[in-house]
Amino acid sequence: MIFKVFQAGEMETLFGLLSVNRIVGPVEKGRDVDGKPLYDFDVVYDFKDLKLDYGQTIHSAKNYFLPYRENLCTFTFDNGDWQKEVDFGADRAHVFFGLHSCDINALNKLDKVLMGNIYPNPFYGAKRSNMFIVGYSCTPTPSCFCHSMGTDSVLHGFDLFLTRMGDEYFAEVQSARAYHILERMETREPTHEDHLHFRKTTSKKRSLFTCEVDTSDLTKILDMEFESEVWEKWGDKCLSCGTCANVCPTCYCYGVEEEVNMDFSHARKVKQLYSCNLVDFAEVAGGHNFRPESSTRLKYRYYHKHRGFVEAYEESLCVGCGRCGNACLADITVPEVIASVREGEK
Amino acid sequence: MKVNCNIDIKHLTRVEGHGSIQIRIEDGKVRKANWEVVETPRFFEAMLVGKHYENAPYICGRICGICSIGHTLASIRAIENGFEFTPSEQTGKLRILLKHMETLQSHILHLYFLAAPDFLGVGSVLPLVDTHPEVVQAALRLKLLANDMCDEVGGRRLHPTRTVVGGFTMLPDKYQLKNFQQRLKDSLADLTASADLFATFVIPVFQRETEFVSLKGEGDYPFIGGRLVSTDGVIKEEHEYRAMSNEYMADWSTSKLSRLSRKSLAVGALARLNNNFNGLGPPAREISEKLGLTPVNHNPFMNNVAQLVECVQVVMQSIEIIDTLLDTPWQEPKQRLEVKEGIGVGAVEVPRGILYHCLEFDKEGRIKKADCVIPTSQNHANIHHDIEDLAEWCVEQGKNDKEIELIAEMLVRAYDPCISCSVH
Amino acid sequence: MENKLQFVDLATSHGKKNSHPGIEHFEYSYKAEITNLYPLTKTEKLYQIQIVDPRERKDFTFQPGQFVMLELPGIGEAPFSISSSPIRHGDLELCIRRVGKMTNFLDRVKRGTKVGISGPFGTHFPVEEMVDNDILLIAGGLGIVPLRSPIMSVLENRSRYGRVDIIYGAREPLELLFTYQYGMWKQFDINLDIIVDKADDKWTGPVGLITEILQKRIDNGTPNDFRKKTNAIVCGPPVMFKFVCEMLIKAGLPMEKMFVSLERRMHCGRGKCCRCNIGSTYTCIEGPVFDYWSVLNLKEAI
Amino acid sequence: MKTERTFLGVPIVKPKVGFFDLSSCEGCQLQMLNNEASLLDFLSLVEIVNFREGMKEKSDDYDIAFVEGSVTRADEEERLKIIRRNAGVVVALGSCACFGGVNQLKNRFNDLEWVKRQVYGDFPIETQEAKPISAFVKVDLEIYGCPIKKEEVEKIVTKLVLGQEITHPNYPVCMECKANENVCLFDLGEPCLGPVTRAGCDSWCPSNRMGCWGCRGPAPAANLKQLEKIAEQKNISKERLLDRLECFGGFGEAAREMRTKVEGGR
Ligand SMILES: Cc1cc2nc3c(=O)[nH]c(=O)nc-3n(C[C@H](O)[C@H](O)[C@H](O)COP(=O)(O)OP(=O)(O)OC[C@H]3O[C@@H](n4cnc5c(N)ncnc54)[C@H](O)[C@@H]3O)c2cc1C
Ligand code: SF4
Ligand code: SF4
Ligand code: SF4
Repeated sequence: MIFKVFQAGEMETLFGLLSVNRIVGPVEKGRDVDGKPLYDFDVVYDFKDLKLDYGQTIHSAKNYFLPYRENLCTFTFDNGDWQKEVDFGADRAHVFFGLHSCDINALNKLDKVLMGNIYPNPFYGAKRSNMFIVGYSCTPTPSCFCHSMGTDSVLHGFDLFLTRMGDEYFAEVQSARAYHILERMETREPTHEDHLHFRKTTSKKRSLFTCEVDTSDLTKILDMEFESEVWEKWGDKCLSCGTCANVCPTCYCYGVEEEVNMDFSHARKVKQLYSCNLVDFAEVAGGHNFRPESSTRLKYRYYHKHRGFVEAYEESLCVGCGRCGNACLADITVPEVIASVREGEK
Repeated sequence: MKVNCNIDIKHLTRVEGHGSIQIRIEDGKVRKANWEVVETPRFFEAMLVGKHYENAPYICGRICGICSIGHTLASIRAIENGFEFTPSEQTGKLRILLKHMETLQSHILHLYFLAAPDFLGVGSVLPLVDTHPEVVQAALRLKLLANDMCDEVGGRRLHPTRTVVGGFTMLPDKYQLKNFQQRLKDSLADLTASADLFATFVIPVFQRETEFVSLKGEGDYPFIGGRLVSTDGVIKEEHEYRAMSNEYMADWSTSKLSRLSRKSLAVGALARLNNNFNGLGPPAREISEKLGLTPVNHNPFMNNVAQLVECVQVVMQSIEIIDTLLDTPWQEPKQRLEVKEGIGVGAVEVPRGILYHCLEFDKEGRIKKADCVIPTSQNHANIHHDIEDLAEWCVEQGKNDKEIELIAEMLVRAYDPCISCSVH
Repeated sequence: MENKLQFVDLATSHGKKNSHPGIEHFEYSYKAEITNLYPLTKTEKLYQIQIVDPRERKDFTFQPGQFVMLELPGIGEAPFSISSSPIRHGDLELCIRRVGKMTNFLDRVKRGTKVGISGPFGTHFPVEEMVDNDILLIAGGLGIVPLRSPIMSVLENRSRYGRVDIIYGAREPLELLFTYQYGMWKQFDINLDIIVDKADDKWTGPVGLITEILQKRIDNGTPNDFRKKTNAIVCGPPVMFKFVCEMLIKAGLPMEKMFVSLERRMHCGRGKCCRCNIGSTYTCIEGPVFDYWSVLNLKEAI
Repeated sequence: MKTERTFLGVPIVKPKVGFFDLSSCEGCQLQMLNNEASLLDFLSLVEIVNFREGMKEKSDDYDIAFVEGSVTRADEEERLKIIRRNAGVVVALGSCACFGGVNQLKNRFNDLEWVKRQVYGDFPIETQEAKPISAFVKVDLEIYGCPIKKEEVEKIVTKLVLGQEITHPNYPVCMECKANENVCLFDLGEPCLGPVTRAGCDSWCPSNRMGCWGCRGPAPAANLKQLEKIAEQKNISKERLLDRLECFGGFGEAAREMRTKVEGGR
């Protein structure tokens, strides 16, 4: 990998260079009751609006590559016959400015399912192939546990990754596109001191985590505790609202619905991201529901993320961003659920 | 030939709510001429008792599906007055803008969908879709613009979601406002065409001396808050609304009724215009004069024309308001306010006339007593007496029963009554 | 503008290096025509569906047990097992029960209607690997539908298989599917046993549970043959699975020789929507046909 | 009924529809006229034969009756029964018709005489407890919302005309709210019924930063117990939660239970 260093002040230049494209980045969406800022990803027009030192956004950036709602196809009817038209829903490239390593890792995980060998999904692919990603190093928030999930650093899947070191940025350059853009800015080659500084910075970051998840033997423990009563405890709290899946950067499951225009000339097939916590997620013909209780649905969410995905890809489908726990009104958080399952009901 | 007729219209169509007309004329003698309000009461004033004040705008908006914005704003104003809170200038502007758009959408709905079919000799707007497509399209365009703007400013065209005590939950998008301003400017062409269309309508030359009650504006037209005036010279402050509305009951109506200096009074677009003609901007004034409407006009059918004039007025004013909003940076959408024990009145000119909400609170801000005086209820007595006179007038004119039926219906529709609202 | 990122159009990049082969086919459906349809019972109809384009029709191949997604444009899309012989390629038969949004509308369409077909998806019954062996096909209710394809396949290659048994149970005689084919099956030296829960006036066959017939079959066979030579294919409602499979295990049938077809909700058939997951296994990709060992390892499978 | 068109070869009849109003603000009917952009398409889908608020002609020959409002007087009960007799399909339009809507707020006093006196003094006036139309006649389909959402109605009516089964979302408003990437009202210190209210409105209120008032009634798996706990934890009084739960009548028994609790605690 190629490394560069540039002055903090050059950041705006970088933004300027990229701003001929549409830039998506963290912005402030409001303040909570205690006056703390609330962040989310949105289109950024002005460098001043870009809040690079955001702790965590409420939602992930997935709406830009895995929209909550998406047209899968359009039918045009004519004389008893019909034509089907498919549009992958991408018409331009986006710059993602300021993604943390957890979110880039989330993309890498999604790539495995959605761009893997079996039926790669072009709707995702079309957007994914048009992302220019400027990663940005973070400071852990109290609910981050990415280090437990092995996603606190990211090795690929971005164009440029920036780490703040004092008055300067340490840049990991991973694509030719990024390299060419950096060429138009004032940068310098990193020195040995810079390398040491970089390592010190990252190890300091590691020491700041306050939240932990023990993942050792988790797949087996989940199997052993399948009948555990702790699930019911969490199930009692769960609102079956799907919030956790919606804010999650890796939840991708969906439902499909078709609708006909009022004049019967067209119809659409619409995909909507769904959540395994919703009551009818596993209902089948005849009304049989494979997971009628909220506890079984919640359990399934953990199963999918921390067992099934691990089995298939040797990594978990959770990047430890902490969003689902933050957003869950019932305060159901991954670290607490997993800890309680590990301990068993006492 | 002597006029004879027996008209019994149960649940008059193309008006909001349920009312009936009965006219019996025997040998040229009017035996009976009635306006009857049969709407079921819903008891909003009782519902509110014991509720926290933040419920009032939300619940009261549900009094009426057409002027829900007006009701919401009246409740908010009553609460803010009760707590002695003055909203920010920005909030004031946005509220007027929102109310203007409600006025526009409501007037257009009335003029085109409810009133125009009579003048064009059809039963509803539906046949006009084929015979007068351009008229229908213009009406839909204007209504859509007004409704879209209500969505942008108030969150929802019907039962608004952003309007709360203290201000707004959210501000409109400036970029959108700019677009809307352009659409407003473009809409003037449709309004001019509407004026030309209405100029071709034959408006009955019926008159009856009436006392017209409205707010008196000091700048904006029509308005939120201010002094209450009548064409008979009565002037009152907002909190003295009871002295202006004097509600009473009669056995022919489930709605309360009003009177002031005479046996009945009228509110609405015509009343506003009669009291505030000088407040009209030049384009609105011009159209008003062109259509033969100058104060004080006592022909209730002219209320249709007054509504059209107001459409022009609110569009012009909205364009101006947007200019000032675009020129100033956004302030906080909402201010905090102190809950106080007390009583507050909010008077707002809504499409059908002046609307009063009065709320009394305990020290926790729970509602102890509520009173809402609706424009249509203030008009009912006047409609009733108009029908009486109209029957006589029809006898004089030698109209046949078909004609009498139509003209009586048209008269009631001219008031654009909101009956379910009046029997809230 | 040199900083402008170049747009990569996936829809046209097909065939180029790095692009996934057939990625644009994700939403592709073959246009197919309902060439014929007729009711089998009050709630089920057989649909004969032919892919319109002759080339596509010829290229469409499937294995018994696989399913297709059938799309009624604007109405819905749902998975259905292919119920016809694999040698017929894109000339399919689907037997469909009227249960909901899409199937109710499908019930109203006429011959000649154009529908969309995608697939085939999923795993299949390994009939090839069962050559020289006995086959025991056990179906309950609608479960006969996915079994019809392996049955056809076996019929067409009758000499390559040993003893073939079909045990089929339904709630009542009127619900029996494919009645017109029983004679033919028998002619092909297949032992067909049918049992109903509740008889009507005309019914002369046995009444009771499928397991009773199965028990007889097990008792009549030589235990050794049963353990070594028999393959079982089971399909039916979840409760049936449990009883039947447990009985087969008791009789000594190895789990990896028992195959079941599971049903789950599906919205894509392509391992993307997650709706069909059992535990965390995709029924659409790793199933719907599983051997019983896998089923035991799936939490909440039956 | 004449056959006018087909869909996928299936003949589709243009149904005759009527709109009827009982005690209500008539806003839901107006929402139909508020469909400016798609009104003409809507008219091509159905034939409106009875719509008092919009047209003079009326006919009792209709296939689908959309009934707005709740029943609060004996004559409405009668009208409703006649409508039921005439119509093949009766649709409850809006929260008043589905649950009693805001009208049922007067029921909570359990004292109609007091209610009457409060508004009309001693003047005699007729009224009864506000009830949803399903309390009197069989209802084939409910369209929730105060007001109804036109996009949803259009979708539902299209399905109705096509003869398709109609299902409502089984998840709560939160699902849509998160998909709209809103800031959660609880984070802003406001109460919201989104976690327990049936979705379908596309989180209309929360998207405008107004907490949900539950106008669409409970979602099938509504976890009210947990909602109470959440409110408590966020310092939102039971009264405020109750104000919302009982506003539209959808939460019925649960709201009544909570009122007993709240009043007991006072
Ligand atoms: C691999 C597989 C093979 C199948 N083969 C057949 C077959 O050969 N013949 C047959 O009649 N049926 C078959 N089914 C079931 C069939 O897919 C459902 O009956 C159909 O999806 C119902 O669609 P609908 O729109 O009419 O029902 P809906 O109105 O959508 O729903 C009715 C009920 O079906 C459930 N449901 C909805 N979508 C699905 C779905 N995709 N899968 C399962 N349940 C669903 C709903 O939860 C509801 O309870 C098969 C299912 C699977 C998974
Ligand atoms: S875990 Fe929390 S966020 Fe997820 S569905 Fe349950 S209550 Fe909603
Ligand atoms: S955890 Fe649930 S919502 Fe998320 S991807 Fe898996 S199945 Fe879907
Ligand atoms: S958010 Fe709640 S109150 Fe608002 S429209 Fe939706 S369901 Fe009704």
